[in-house]
Amino acid sequence: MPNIENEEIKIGVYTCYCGGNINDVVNCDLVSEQLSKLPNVVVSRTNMAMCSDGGQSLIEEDIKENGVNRVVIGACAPSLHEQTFRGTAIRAGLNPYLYYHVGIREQDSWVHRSDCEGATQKAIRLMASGLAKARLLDPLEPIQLTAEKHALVIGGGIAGLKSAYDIARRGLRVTLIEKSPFLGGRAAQLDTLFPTNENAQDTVHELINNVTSHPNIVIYTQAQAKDVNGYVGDYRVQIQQESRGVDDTNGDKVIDACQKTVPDDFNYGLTDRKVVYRAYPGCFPHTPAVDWENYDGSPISVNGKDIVLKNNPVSIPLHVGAIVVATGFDPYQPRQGEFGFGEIPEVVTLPALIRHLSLMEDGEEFIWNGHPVRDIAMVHCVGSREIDGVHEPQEDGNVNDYCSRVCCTANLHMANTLKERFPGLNIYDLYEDIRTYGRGHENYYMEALEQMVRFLRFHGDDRPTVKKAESGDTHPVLVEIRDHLTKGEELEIAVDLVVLAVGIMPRDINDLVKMLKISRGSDRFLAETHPKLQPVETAVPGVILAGTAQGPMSVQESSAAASAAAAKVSALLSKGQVELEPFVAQVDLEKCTGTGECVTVCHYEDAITVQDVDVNGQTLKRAVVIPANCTGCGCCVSACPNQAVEVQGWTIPQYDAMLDALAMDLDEMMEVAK
Amino acid sequence: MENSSDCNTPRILILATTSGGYAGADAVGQLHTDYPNNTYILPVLCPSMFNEDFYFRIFKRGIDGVIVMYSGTDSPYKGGPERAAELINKAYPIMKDQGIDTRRLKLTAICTVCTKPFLKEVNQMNTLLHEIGFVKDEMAAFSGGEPVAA
Amino acid sequence: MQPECSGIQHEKKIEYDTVAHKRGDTPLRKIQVDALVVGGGISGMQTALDLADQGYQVALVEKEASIGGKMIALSKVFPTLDCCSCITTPKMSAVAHHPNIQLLTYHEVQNLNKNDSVFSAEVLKKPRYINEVDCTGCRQCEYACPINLPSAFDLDYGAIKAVRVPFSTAVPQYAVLDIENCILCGKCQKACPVDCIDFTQQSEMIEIQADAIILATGFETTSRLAKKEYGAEKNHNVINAMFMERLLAPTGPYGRVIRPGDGKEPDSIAYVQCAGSRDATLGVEYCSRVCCMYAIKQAMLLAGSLPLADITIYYMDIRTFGKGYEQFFQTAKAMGIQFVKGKVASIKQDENQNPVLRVELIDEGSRVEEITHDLAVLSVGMLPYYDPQAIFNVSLEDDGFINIPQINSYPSLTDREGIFVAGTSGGPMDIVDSIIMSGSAAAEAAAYIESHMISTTPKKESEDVYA
Amino acid sequence: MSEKEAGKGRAQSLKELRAKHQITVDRTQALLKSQGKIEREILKLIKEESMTVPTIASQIDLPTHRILWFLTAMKKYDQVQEDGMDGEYVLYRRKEE
Repeated sequence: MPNIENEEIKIGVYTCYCGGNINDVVNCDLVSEQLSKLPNVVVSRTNMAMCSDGGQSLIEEDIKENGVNRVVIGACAPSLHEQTFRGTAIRAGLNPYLYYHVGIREQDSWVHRSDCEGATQKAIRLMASGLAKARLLDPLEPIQLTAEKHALVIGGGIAGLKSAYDIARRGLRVTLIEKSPFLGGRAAQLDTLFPTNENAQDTVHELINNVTSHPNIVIYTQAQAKDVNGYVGDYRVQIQQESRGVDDTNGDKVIDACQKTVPDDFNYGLTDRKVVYRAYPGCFPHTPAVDWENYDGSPISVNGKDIVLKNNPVSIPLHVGAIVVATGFDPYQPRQGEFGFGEIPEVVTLPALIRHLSLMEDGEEFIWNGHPVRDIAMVHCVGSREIDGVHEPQEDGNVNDYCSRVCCTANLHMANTLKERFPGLNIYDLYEDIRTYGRGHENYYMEALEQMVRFLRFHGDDRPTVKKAESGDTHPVLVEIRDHLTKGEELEIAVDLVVLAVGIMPRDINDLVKMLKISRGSDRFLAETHPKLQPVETAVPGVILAGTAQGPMSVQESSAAASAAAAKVSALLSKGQVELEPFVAQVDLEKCTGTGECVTVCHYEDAITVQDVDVNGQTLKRAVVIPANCTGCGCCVSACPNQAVEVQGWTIPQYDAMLDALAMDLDEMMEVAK
Repeated sequence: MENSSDCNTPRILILATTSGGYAGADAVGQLHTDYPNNTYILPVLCPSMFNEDFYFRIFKRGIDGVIVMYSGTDSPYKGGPERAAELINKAYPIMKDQGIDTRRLKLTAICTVCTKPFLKEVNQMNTLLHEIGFVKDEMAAFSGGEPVAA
Repeated sequence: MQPECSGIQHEKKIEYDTVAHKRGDTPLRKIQVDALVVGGGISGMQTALDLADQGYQVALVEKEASIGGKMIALSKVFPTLDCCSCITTPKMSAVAHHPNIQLLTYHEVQNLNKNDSVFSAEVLKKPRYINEVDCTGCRQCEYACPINLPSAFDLDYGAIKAVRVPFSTAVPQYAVLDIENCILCGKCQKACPVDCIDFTQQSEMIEIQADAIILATGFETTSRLAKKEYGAEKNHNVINAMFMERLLAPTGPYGRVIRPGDGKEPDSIAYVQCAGSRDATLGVEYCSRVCCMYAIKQAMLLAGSLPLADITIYYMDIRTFGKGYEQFFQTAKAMGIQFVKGKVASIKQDENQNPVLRVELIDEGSRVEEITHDLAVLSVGMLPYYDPQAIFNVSLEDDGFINIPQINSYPSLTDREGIFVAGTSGGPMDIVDSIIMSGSAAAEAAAYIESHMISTTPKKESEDVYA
Repeated sequence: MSEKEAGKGRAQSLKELRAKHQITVDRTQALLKSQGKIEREILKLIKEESMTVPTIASQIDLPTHRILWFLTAMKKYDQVQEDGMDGEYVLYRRKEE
């Protein structure tokens, strides 16, 4: 690039005929002639099509041979050809930001066809204002940031595993951290997956095998992020990892010897497990772990020797370019008494029933709370599609007003499984709308209809109620529903078991949300920037979402979202460099007095801060822009009392110069030119 | 270049966001719909960079009407639209102090295909300006009548 | 699509003369890329961008003259109600300008070979009869052309010329000439300021070599004529929801919402849900996923443009399952849009061309009633569009969409190695899901391409993994 | 080559092309002819007076949806403009040249 400091400003002005599109209305030759009289203009030309190869060559030649160092083009909309002409400038050795484009087709000749003279005058004025800006243009360079080719994935469920695998396969390094001692997440607790009916644990284990055997991936279980600093391409993360407590040589012995048990959360409390444990047979890692939260520090006697297990958490520093948040979901936990939950033993959630059936032997009779199960009621939309003001809010005052997406199909999948496994079973399905939307999902609904599952429809503001039957009744539970498939008839169904198809809840990850400075939507799931433009990106560059942390999803949808997240991470990091448009705020240290007004109005974390800066040998408080975090909105520009901040390429002096040109009378303008 | 229309027609400046109003104006062009040619559109990233004084300076130059076509809720900038609105609200009392009709400054959300709203805004402003005349006359009359505030 | 407004023939599948190339007179133009994306709708564009942004070389082949697919024809999009053009056009422009993407519009893949794990596609470049290097997209030819043809972009209810820029936001902005419906009068040639119209242009064959192929060939909607009981053949006031999109779009054929049968502004509009989905009589048993949401969205937009109109949605189940969708549905209910659980058995018409719906009102004990509206909108479903079996040798599922054998763990893999699927060619889905699936396809394809390259992966760190 | 010669050459090549594409050209020409007739009829009707689709249909033997189609086409290409509403129907008028 030629050094243009102190160089005389030589502007080349080009007015495009665009076939006749501009020239039929605007007198382009007159425009060109008038502009040639203005200061700094060394050439002013017209062409049938500036964007054509011939037109572009004219500009190139003028730059190379006539010393043109600023270019103003009047042509079609900048959105069409700005990139084209930036390319022209680069080819000719001129900084592309020293060219300015004026739209005189869409905004002039095409909208003032009835007044050629007026349109011509307007073109002159618009071009003159472009010229005024061009005089004040500075060469700019895209912002280049070095990117660490290494990503951190938070969460070891389907979404975390899948995105880690895909990022690694792309050739980048991955560190995956999982809060619990075992990988697999919620999917490992499922039995078979719709729509393929494949075994869930097989699918999870295949993915775990892929991840653990991939050379680019490092995994830390029992690990959490404790501190995050930096920005896209350059994040510094502190990981804290708890001790496993036991190892492969003594693990099984310690489990055998351990006496203390707690409700097993893997089985939703249906069974107990020891505080030194494996989540389930075949879990990964195979090494048992200590549940530090519930282990009270008392000695465990192994082979006559008392062992006290010790947790010595270690801190691991990481340097990564991007962070994938795949922290997953929790199933909705019904309130005490909601549909009888917690009060009537014959009320169970769908995820718990899935575990219960997994623990049963094949051919075993279906017994619940001591009674054989003959009649079941399954209730949809528990903890989903709640209406503010109708349904009782949760402790934090919220209702789940969203649809949880997976429960309809999961519930019907369960109904069909039950019918197949226990043929005499009678099932009532209580629903508001059946949402078997996905590929193959409708088949579960049709199968349930064929299997004679009995459907009853309630209205969202009038949900069924569940109560304990009188002792001595045929069934332990009664469900009351106003069924709108039979003219709103009030029905009372006597059943042995009530299954609640509970929804998907956002996890309590407040610390992480704060640490990463990301935000939640009104549904309390993590918020993407835009569902179509940036569907897995957060407002924080380099922090990407994967899976159900973002909202309800099926296994299939979590996998897809995780891969999409991997594609974004790869796009950010694979070049080892992040390139951004140079239109960001810039501080004039001479003018800045460190008031901090700019910081107050800025909505972006760490885009502009007040720091100690060396100015002419003195250490002073001055505003400092971190270009990586700045979007160039200019809020800080208007806030600065000293006019010390400008957005590069869009400065207030440039606007003032353009406005001066627009405001001038044309003959006055020509007078000035003389 | 002497032309009656040049000095006898009020001038409208349109500050239009590249992600909204500027593209909307291009869409009007695509439809070949005529509108008054006393309109000058300048692209902006986000009008949150213009403080209240900037608007006052525009009127002082003799530009008679300003339409700020921002992206509203479609804006890619967090907090930008809100701040732009806030600053324009601050400009109104200054305009009043100087005897400038506040209807000369208007903030409106225009998206990339808002062709009808674009035309409506331009035509409304144009009608208004023809009704209330030039800003220079307004300011002159005001400072002639009463002392000008500092 | 059937012509509905005139006896005009749509561009048929033309057998282009490719013999010259087969004889080897001219060497084939060859393009070598990492990935070939087939289809330039939202999924194809997103996949191409997601691959190109990762640094891969991509060729995107689109059979139409512009990219943008079905999405660019829509009005606003749920659940954000963003104007659709504002979301689509920047992506179209990004595809056209991306240094790693070669955009080939008006091209079609005709044959595919695989040698040493590299695909080689024979791609037909159809003649636009326009010299693309010179065309500035000024549309002077279009204004000069004397003939009005039904515009497929407006589902035949709008008009277009035999030579035209496909639509206002088309990318690339080149004119294209429909020689099948041209009288060769030469008026366009005279009008063209850059003399770029060339009636003698021939088709060409090119070869694209790629490691991976992504099929993003999209869907089509159920024909409004599919269900005879709805009487759409005789009644133009029974429309397809896709046409309602055009009525609501600022670029639509009428520039306002009037019914196409006679131009009346409708006071009472009915939506018939599942018109083409969950209907065994049409052989479509699946749910099309998008119809509930688009009907609700259109109802909300209609409430804005026709504030006095009554809008009723007849449905079986409301399936607003996506992020923010249920809340969107509740907002619509609060706005006064009527939701009636009912099956529409048939539609007749009265003497004023008004559709008369025969509805089984399920919430009222399945009472049957005849209800008259001004306009009936069929919430038509998504059907498989392109059959890739012959050329790409991937199999289809029973539903006619591309088979994805490991849908839970590899949701973008077809049953042929190296060929991936994005968007609605792999089953009905909305734009949000299509964009996610495109990212997924790009990630899978990237992993596959990498496995073909010499490994440059870093060594595993010597840290203790399960310390 | 002079402009006249170029024009001649172009006319000649068009003639040859028309012969080559005779079937489609003939079909399209017939269509253009019938289209032109309808368009002229509609334009004549709405030259002096703005009319709605049903009003035009009462004077031209063509279904209402076809009339709307022609109006839509002519509106798009600047021959017809809207001229307010008559009740629930849009009024159309021929655009001044």
